[in-house]
Amino acid sequence: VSQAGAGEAAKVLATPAVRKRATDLGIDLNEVRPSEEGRIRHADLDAFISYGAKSGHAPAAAT
Amino acid sequence: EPGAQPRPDESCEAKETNPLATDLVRVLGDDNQAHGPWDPRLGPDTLRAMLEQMALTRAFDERMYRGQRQGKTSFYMKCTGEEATSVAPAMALASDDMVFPSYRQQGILITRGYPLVEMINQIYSNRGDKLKGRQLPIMYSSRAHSFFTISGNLATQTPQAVGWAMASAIRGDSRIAATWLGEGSTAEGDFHSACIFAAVYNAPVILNVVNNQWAISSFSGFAGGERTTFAARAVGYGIAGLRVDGNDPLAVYAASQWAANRARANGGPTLIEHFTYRAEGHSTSDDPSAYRSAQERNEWPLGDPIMRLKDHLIAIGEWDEDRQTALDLECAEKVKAATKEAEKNGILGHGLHHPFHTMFEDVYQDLPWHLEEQAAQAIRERKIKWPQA
Amino acid sequence: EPGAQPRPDESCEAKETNPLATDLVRVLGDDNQAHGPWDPRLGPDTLRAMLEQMALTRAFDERMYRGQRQGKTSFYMKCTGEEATSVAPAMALASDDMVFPSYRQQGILITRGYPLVEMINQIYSNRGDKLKGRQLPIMYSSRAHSFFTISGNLATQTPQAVGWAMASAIRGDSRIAATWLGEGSTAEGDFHSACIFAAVYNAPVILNVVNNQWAISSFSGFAGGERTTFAARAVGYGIAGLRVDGNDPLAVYAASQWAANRARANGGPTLIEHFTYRAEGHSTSDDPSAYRSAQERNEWPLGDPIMRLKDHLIAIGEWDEDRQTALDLECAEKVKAATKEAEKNGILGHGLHHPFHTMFEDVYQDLPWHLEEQAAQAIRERKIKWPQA
Amino acid sequence: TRNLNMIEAINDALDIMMSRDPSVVIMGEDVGYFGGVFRCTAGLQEKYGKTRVFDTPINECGIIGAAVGMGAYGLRPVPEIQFADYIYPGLDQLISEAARLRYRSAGEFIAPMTVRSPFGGGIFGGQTHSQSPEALFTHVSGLKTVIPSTPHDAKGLLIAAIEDDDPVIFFEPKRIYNGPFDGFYDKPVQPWKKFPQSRVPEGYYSIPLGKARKVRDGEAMTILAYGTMVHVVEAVAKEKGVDADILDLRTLVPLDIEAIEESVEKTGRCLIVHEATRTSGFGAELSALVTERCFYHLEAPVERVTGFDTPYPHSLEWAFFPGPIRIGEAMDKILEV
Amino acid sequence: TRNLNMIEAINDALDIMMSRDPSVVIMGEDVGYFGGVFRCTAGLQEKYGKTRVFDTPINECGIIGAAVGMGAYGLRPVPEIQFADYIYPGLDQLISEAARLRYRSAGEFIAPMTVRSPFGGGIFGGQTHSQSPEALFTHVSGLKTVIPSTPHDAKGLLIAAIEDDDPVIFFEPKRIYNGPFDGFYDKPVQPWKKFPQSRVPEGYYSIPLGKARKVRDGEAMTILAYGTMVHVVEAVAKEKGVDADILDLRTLVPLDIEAIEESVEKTGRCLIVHEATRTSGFGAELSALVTERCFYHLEAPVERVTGFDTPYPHSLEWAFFPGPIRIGEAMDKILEV
Ligand SMILES: Cc1ncc(C[n+]2csc(CCOP(=O)(O)OP(=O)(O)O)c2C)c(N)n1
Ligand SMILES: Cc1ncc(C[n+]2csc(CCOP(=O)(O)OP(=O)(O)O)c2C)c(N)n1
Ligand SMILES: [Mg+2]
Ligand SMILES: [Mg+2]
Ligand SMILES: [Mg+2]
Repeated sequence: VSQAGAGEAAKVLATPAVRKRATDLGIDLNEVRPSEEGRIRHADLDAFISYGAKSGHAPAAAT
Repeated sequence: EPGAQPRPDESCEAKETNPLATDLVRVLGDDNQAHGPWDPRLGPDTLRAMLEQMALTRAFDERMYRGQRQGKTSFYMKCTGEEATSVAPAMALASDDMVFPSYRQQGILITRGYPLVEMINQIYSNRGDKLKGRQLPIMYSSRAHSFFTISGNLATQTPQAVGWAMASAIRGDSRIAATWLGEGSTAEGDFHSACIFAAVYNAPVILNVVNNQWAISSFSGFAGGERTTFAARAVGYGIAGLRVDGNDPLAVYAASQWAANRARANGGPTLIEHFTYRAEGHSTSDDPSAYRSAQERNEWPLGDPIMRLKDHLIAIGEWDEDRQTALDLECAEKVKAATKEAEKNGILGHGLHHPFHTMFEDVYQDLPWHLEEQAAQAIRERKIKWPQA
Repeated sequence: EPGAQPRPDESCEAKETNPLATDLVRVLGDDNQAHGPWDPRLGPDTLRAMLEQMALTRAFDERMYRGQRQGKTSFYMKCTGEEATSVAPAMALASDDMVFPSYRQQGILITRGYPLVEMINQIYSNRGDKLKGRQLPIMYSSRAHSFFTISGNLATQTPQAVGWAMASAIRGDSRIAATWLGEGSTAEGDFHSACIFAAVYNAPVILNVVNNQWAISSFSGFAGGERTTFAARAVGYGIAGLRVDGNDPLAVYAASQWAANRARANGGPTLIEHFTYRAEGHSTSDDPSAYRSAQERNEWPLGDPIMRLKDHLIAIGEWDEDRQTALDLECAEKVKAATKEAEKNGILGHGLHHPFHTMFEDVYQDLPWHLEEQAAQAIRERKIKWPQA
Repeated sequence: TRNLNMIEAINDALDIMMSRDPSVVIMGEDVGYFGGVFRCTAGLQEKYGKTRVFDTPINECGIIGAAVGMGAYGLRPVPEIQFADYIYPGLDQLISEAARLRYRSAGEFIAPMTVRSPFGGGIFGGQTHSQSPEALFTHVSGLKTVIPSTPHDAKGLLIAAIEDDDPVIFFEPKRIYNGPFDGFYDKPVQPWKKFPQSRVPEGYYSIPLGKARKVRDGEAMTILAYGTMVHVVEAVAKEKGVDADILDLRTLVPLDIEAIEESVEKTGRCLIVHEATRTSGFGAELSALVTERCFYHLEAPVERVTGFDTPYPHSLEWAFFPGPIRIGEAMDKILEV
Repeated sequence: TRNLNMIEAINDALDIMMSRDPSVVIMGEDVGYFGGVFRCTAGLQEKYGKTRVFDTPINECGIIGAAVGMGAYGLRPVPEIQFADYIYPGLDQLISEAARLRYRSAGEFIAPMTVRSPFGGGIFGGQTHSQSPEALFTHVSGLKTVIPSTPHDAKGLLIAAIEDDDPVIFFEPKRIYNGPFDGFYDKPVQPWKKFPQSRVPEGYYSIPLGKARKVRDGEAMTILAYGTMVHVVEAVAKEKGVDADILDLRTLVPLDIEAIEESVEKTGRCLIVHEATRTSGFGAELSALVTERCFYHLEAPVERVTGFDTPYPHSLEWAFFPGPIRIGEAMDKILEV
């Protein structure tokens, strides 16, 4: 079971493909900062991989 | 032999009618006079009214057929030669008796005084169309005229008519129901359902089989017509059955009146076979020359019902050729005027005559969320496609 | 009046049979002798064989009914009192004429020599069940015995029988088809379809209406039986119709033979109404005391068909009470032995009699991917639930 | 309130509507004198007479067709189809007529009928007394499809269905007529009166069509079910200790999409369970809707647990039935992610 | 090869099968002397005689029912239902009989029939000459459902359907009988002979049931369609410059799941398009399957573009039809993610 229940307001939104990639990379999506609309995209994951969660770096623009 | 058929009492046992189910009730003779016990003894005003409605029906058909050919609508169906089978029963019934027609009974609506303009609005699916452009042309509906919504599915109206009649009886109402279907359609299971239910519950209903001898390209033999009559079906169910010359307006009137009186007096259902002939193609989509000879029409077995009534009126001194010419002209004018009027509401377009939200109404009494969402989609599409519409 | 009904030539016009559709063809009189033109003049061996099959059918019903009550299966339906309506036609038909029965014609299978053990295997849905436990008990199928797979849906077999007969005619085959349905089921549209198709194509088919006067709790009036006979339906379609005393095995045989000869000689379809009585409940799920008096059975209108045939054989000096007692015992023993044999294959369980893959076979000729996946699921579930099974 | 089983609750609803509204009539095979093969109409003919509760010929086309005509007259017919498996001969009258009447007449004629029919398996009824054809009806616009899972709901929903002016198909899960069913068929049936959902208020009440019932509040996954399967999923979740959010849909069309969205957005996981065959079953529509509308919330694939794509086989019915093992495996799969 | 329109291709397939196999018979309303209201059986009665090509009573129950009996005899009937809208009276014979025959007789009796029927709208046919009821059939195990989109496929698939020993429903998209349709209804119909898919090999060939056709190879999204809609989605993708991977399903049951999975796993996006009403349409099943089987590949919600959940309204038919705007919006939505 994943860590989905990390607080009601803070539900992580993402496509299944993003979730899968995060799981494969061992990334907890709760740590990733979404760039817009609260939904995590591949670009957000890319940014997370490059700069880490706390960096506050704005991810590259979504395609 | 016109006039030779006995007329049993309206309250007789069903089986007393058995001989009539394989005979042919006729009133008008070659001498253009009315004969025998089935003569309904109508006054000249009534006869002239009947002639008028039949002539108007034919004029209407002619013009609408042309309208379709001119691209004003997608589809039309004529009843040429069969006018008596709807006009005469409509006159014999009470105006609030409920009728469940097939697609070839425009004569009923016309006889009941439904405005021609409304009929044309429906045919054109235009702004004025009371059915909001949803139905195929000629699939009228008018509750106010006790005219049930026409279905594209053959024979489905017949058990519905029986159900309506059962309801009327349950409620102690004096209104009866009548339904029409083609001889080809009697092959459908729904017609059997109608007969069984009518028989079991002794429903106050008239089952009119319009045997015009053709079902699109199929001769009536494909509905069983080579083995026995369609009226004989009544014998199998133990209900009253009459076979009548459908091109003899007086005979049709008399048979309808007999059946209506019987039903209203709780005598139960009657199946009437109207033996007639489809003089034209099945519809505007059909070319009958592919399956029957052009000559067949000329050998029109029973004569034109309008001509026969006209000749009768002339024979009894209540009509003449000049008045007929005037009537025909008047009918054509009426139809023309109505057409013009209807055209103000537009002809068949691509649906822009109606706001797109109407498309989602009446699916249910209220719009559930999914239809509201779909309506929003449709309306958005319309705005994109026709920004000014 | 037994013996009083005329027997028209098998090649007569359909309408010559009309009077017989509302009469009742009878052969056996109160004097236990055969009378009149419908006497099939069967030899004593044939008569005894008929008696045997009827007695065996009844013994089978008794035992299977008890088996259901003992929990050996879920469901059973008896044909008590109606044995003649299946045994006699089965003897009158050729053994490869195709029959399309309803659920109350076990007498046909028994007469055609289908092994009792196979019947019981099916009823028990056990390992030996040729239908692999898929069908409700008594819904037999045997292509080898020209016995069509029984459907739970009433009357559907009737247009199928007509289609089979049409196919046989198309191929110039001499085999004919016969179908059975209850009087209640004649109300279904499918029966109308059968009659229309049979009439239009002059199909070599026999339509047997078993009027046992009840359809579960509904008296035959709810199928139209109060207005006329069920055989009269034939009149409406212009096909031959006979109404026969269904508890008079000789009359049933004679009528079946007449219709079979007619069909085989290209004379077309015959509708036969077998007037009989459902002496027991509709099925093991039914308690008839809720809707009809116990007394009704004692007033069994036409007498027990087995007793009548027995009495006839005795009257002509070809049978006696001792032989009857011996026959009854023999039948009971046969059924008992078959039951024992069948029980070796198990009684109704929870489906473990069959590998779960069989559940997915025969949906299509081959298993598509989705059924293979589902079969794998089912098999896995079985392993989890019954690791040793 | 009284404790009623589902048959009694349905009978009660019919009785109440017959007495409140003289336009309600009941018709069907064996429903009159006998009171129905499942006894749902018992006593009603005696009480209301043969013109309002009557047996019909065995002709489902005629039953629905006559009901259409009666509806057009102004009655409110409640036809019974003896088994859902036998509704097909009446389908044309339902699909082409009852469902289309209001539309094609632009509201002039309506078909305010409620077609009652027992459906579903688990009673050794074989291929023709076990089917769950509800999905077919949900594809027909103009029809509403209602399926109760308790005596309480059966009464309230049936009253709402009868009062509704649109044609309603009311499928009664016959496996739970007498008591709920947890999917463990080898255990004896527990009668309804042992369960709180059999507590049925006296007299008139109605439950609005289109509103789901929250059976159980939970966080781990959403379970969408209806009819018999509501009880089965509830039992399996309990047995496995899964903190499921269970919705009893009650009405398939119109569907309570809000309740579904709210739940799936909360749990991020969704299991759909029905007894009907799988392909193009109503579970497909539910799955598609969840994917379309809650996509970014989904943490695991939306799973369907259903009957197999075969006829309902007599002696193998428990192999066909989507029981505890099949449901449990799907739960594991959903939670494994 | 010859250039044939779809009617001619169907006629050719029938002709070839009639001549190859004496057990093939054709039956239906107006199919005999007249050759069918759409002329698909033109000339066949003259060539093969009235015992092999014949008109029937107007009774769809009898048409299918008789075909079941003929199949049991050993014939291979090809009944025509004049419009798919009129198949409902024959549904019980299809669902309860044809589809179940092999199963309930454990293979002793089969129903090797192919029911041909024109379906779909866009010809101003109104509510009862426009329906697309294919989803109903896909819910019935035992039936196969086939829908061609080109003359070439129509011939090959019809031959395969006739040869198939299971009952096949063969729906012919009547809007494209004479020419393909790109969804822009105001443009004149282009006859088939202008298009390569009208090049039909002479003589016998068959296209296996259950295999989809790759219409176009692309990377941006998978589009699943069948019948008329194949042409429409192709045109819209082209117009919008969307690099779509388009599959023409050809057979709905059994479905070519491999082709679907392969494509969606490649593109990560999926658009499903059909003309039938939305709720419980076949798109629901496709969407459910894609979600179940390709879940982790999904980069965007699986979208359905369909007809609306209303009857097919006569004069508003182009408002109902899932045309270029609706499809284009869905493409945008899928790509926007
Ligand atoms: C259930 C159904 N099947 C087939 C059709 C197609 N169809 C429309 S009219 C027609 C012929 C009807 O012939 P008939 O009943 O004799 O009426 P007529 O046209 O002669 O007035 C057919 C086959 C249909 N509308 N409905
Ligand atoms: C289409 C259909 N409707 C309803 C039923 C339920 N049913 C099973 S048997 C039966 C009564 C049939 O009576 P009848 O035809 O007289 O045959 P009998 O049982 O008397 O032999 C009914 C209504 C069914 N099996 N199929
Ligand atoms: Mg006609
Ligand atoms: Mg009976
Ligand atoms: Mg085939």
